Amino acid sequence: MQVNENNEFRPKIVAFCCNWCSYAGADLAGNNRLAYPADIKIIRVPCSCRVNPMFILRAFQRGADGVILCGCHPGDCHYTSGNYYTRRRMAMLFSMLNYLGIEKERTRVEWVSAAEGAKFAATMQDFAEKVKALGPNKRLEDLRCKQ
Amino acid sequence: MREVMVISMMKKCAKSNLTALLHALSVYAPLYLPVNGNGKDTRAKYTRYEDGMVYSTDLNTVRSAKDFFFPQTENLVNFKVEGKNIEIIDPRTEEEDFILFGVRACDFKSFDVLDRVFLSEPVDSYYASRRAHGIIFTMACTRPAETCFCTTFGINPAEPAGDVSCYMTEADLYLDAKTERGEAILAKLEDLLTDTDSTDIKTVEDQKTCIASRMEKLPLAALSTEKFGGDKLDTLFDDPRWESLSEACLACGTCTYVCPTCQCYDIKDFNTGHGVCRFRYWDSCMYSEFTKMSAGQPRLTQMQRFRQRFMHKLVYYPANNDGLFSCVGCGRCLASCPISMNIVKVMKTFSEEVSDNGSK
Amino acid sequence: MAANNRPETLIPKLGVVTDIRIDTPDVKTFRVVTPDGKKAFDHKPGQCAMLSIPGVGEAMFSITSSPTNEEYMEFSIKKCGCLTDWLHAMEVGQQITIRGPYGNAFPVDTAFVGQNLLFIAGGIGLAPLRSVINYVRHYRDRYGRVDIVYGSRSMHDLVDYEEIIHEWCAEEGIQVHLTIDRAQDGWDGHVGFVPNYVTELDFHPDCIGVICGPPIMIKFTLSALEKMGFSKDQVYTTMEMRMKCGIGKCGRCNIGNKYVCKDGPVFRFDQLDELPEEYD
Amino acid sequence: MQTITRDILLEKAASLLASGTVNRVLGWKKGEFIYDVTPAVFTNAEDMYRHFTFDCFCGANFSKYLIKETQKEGKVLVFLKPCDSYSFNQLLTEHRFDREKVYAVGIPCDGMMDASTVKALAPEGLTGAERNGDALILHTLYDGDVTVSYADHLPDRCKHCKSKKVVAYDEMLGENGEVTDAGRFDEVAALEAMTEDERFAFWQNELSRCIRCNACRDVCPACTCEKCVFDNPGSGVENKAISDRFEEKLFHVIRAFHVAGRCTDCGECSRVCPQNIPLHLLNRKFIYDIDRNYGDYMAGAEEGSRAPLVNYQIADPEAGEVVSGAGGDKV
Repeated sequence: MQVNENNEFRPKIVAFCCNWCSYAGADLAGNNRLAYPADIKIIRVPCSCRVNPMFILRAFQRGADGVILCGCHPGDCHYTSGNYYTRRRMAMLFSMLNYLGIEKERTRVEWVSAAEGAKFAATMQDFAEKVKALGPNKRLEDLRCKQ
Repeated sequence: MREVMVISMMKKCAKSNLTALLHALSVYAPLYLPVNGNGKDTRAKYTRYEDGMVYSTDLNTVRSAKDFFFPQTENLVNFKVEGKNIEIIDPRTEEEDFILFGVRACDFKSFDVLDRVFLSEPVDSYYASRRAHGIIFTMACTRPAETCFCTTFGINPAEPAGDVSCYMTEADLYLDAKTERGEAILAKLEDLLTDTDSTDIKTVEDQKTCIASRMEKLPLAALSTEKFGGDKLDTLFDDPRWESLSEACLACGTCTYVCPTCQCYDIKDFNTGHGVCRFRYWDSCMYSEFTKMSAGQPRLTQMQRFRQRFMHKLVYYPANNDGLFSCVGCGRCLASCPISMNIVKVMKTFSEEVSDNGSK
Repeated sequence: MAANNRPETLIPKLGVVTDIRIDTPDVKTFRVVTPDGKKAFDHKPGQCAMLSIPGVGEAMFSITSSPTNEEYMEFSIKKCGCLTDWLHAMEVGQQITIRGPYGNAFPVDTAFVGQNLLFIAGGIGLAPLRSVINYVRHYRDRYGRVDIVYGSRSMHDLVDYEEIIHEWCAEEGIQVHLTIDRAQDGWDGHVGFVPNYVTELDFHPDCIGVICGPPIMIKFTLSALEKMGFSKDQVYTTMEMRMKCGIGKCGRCNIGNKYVCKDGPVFRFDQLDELPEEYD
Repeated sequence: MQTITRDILLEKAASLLASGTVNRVLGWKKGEFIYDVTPAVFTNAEDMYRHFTFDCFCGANFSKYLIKETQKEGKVLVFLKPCDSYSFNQLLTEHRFDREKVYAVGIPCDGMMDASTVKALAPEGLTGAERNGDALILHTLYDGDVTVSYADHLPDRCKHCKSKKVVAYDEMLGENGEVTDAGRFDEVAALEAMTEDERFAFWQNELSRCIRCNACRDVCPACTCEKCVFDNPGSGVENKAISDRFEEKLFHVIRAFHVAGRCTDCGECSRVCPQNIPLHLLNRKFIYDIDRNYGDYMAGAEEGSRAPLVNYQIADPEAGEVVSGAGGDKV
């Protein structure tokens, strides 16, 4: 979590983006000068399927307030079926996190194609706002990592 | 560690006043005492006292009292790293007095076992500092369990020692100061305590007698240390029975972590993103990585690791510490091992003459 | 600050690497002093120190320089794990942390005095012996004849080759016997494994033996010496075990009732016989 | 229904040993007290007559031991309770041991007591116990004999038994049962009905007791990796210690996720936990979610089935749309 000059909470958000669609979508958003919150840190992965649950939990542990995973639309996976597995895995993981009392709005899976620069920006904007409304993540952080 | 006073000036507190007494103690210094859990596990655990809490009369806590002197994780030193430069920061703050209430005789004896490790030269100052600030109220065990075998190691649950030894009866709590520090703290509780007379002394003596007779009747009362000790290396180390004893061992660390006398630890660095903290934490000789190093792994089988744990408690430790065993008979490992293999079974097995075609 | 004034042995001191010498393709020797240019602490030959890089780890290394060197300490370190990889990647000027000295030492002021000495080392096993050898050279008149047998895989794997050739070999009363495992261009010395070479050299058991090297080499060298009439109580070695605290408490290097970090690492072979046979 | 007794099992084992069908028997060895039975390998009938035991405290699941046992010479006899047989199948599905080296004898089960459950009934001094139908008579040191209902005091995994049917065996002793599913998701549903804050408080209270002894992992028949990520110094999570607020949760979430779809709900994790953490509630949550969203699936019910998390359907619900039963959430 970070705080700006006005003492306003600015969420730290990690976005895992698949190389073939969503990362290109983010690129397009940039090229089109579409604004999305600067607190979103993009991590490029070869496929959304590359993201294992440990990545998500480690991000939270190290101070992320929200984690979003973006991949190709179902059916469009560069590796044919990676995102179908992602869909099941993340659905299960996020449901488990919610079961442990972690707010649902802190986690999200979104399909963003390389052509959807606008969707990328809008999704990030929306996600950041939802996370901001929740306030800082206190339930999954590692206290040692606090500044 | 501290001088034991010879003269005893026992005090008494009506049990109806126990809450007030605990409150007064908690005002004097942070007070930790066994309290029953409120979740899925209702067994007692040491908890920092807050008003409204009820002292648990459970025989023993799930985790031992060693946590207070040798916690499971502890920050040793912090570093700030910048370029080629390192800054070393001691993270400790001034330790304050604290009170441990309701420690059983076995756990109290475990402090002695740990002291001989941590307070021998070079002294572990983290441990030493907490040890010096811990004020210990022990509690005699009126209802020892079937898993208790402290008497095997010469511990008397009716004389639990500490700064103040406590005896609880139906109506009263008797407090017997055993050290100057115990005297001092009882003096501060004057309003809540009354003096004892010969009837009281008899009540306590009767309780002690009762405890002694109960101990004699316990199923493990006859357990003997005869076959063990610092000079028994040759007879025990190569015994083939280690194989069958350890065959079902899962290599988890439960026995080690619930044990009041296990003291092995590991040191590791954690990068917090803005510095490095070097912390130590309990480790277990039951784990396969315990002795693993880049040059190889000296203990390759679970049998070797299993043997190490019991040899250490029953042979190696006594060899270095005037015959004192590194077990206090608290029975925690008997209650918690997933496969119910424990020091009692090990001791009994080796106390039998070799039978069963030499291997079982 | 510390809650009491007692120095805490688990909290290290700062050290600075002031020189890095490449000995072999996988061994480098690091010179370490405190930030104000002094020696971090005094030690005896055979003792060890804990070196660490915060965030990477901490490990025990034998101090390879002689105690008679009052300016700095040296550590010859073979690259074989996470921390040593990091150490090998260091540049001069890097700060590290250091604590020690740990362990016992070779009995250079007692049992060794007036005796002939035979040092036998294999590979990086020379590291702990170098400290003793240079100590003995410094106080040359206290000891009798000195023989050094040192072998490695190849001539490029001989640690401290320059010092051996230019200083040790040149010194009177010191016989240096070098060997490498397999013949190699440019090497006109002995070829063969250390234990066999020791057998060939046929030492008279009128001296104290000190062996350090890989476990298998130690095993065969010891039996070679025994065949020549050496008894186990006149042969020493230094042991390697995983260590974390260095002060005999964390339990890792416990073998029998000994802690290698505190009661060792130097043992006589007759003392090792009294320990359980867990390690070769 | 024929009651399986120690004698029946002994006789079976003795005859299989005598005929040379097997050369070892994986069985329960009696301990000091009634509840502390230890898994053991017997090589002759004589040893078995002396040390083998079978009663209502023989809850340990033997399937995982087969990985180690089948690496030895000869065939091993194993007794499989319904629970164990699911793990047995699941391990076969994952090619963890050689089926040819095992002779499996199925035995019916109507719930097994375990040490911590029975000790909770008589915390101070339990010297013995006997079962007579539904009556469990506990002999205690200070309170005489205490009689309780066996069925009412079973551990959670047995109270809400998933199945009484042995699904893998070479030979069945007694009568095989049926799949029961006695409300095993009730407790999960109750948690789901809480608010996020309540759920967090519940798990915080439970998981903060964890001492990272790894018993749950080491006993788990689905945890059979050669090298666990939590033992790998290079993983960044090798940490045998609890540390502050999240490390133990990370361990349990990752472990539950790793066995999701492969967990046979044998409940060994909760049985062995020295801190009595209800770990099976994590595994059952995954099973419940999988059932609701991807169709009923019981790991180990049949050998060779494909686990749901290594499978997919094009029509699977999106992550934000799954049925997770979170009824008590903020609206």
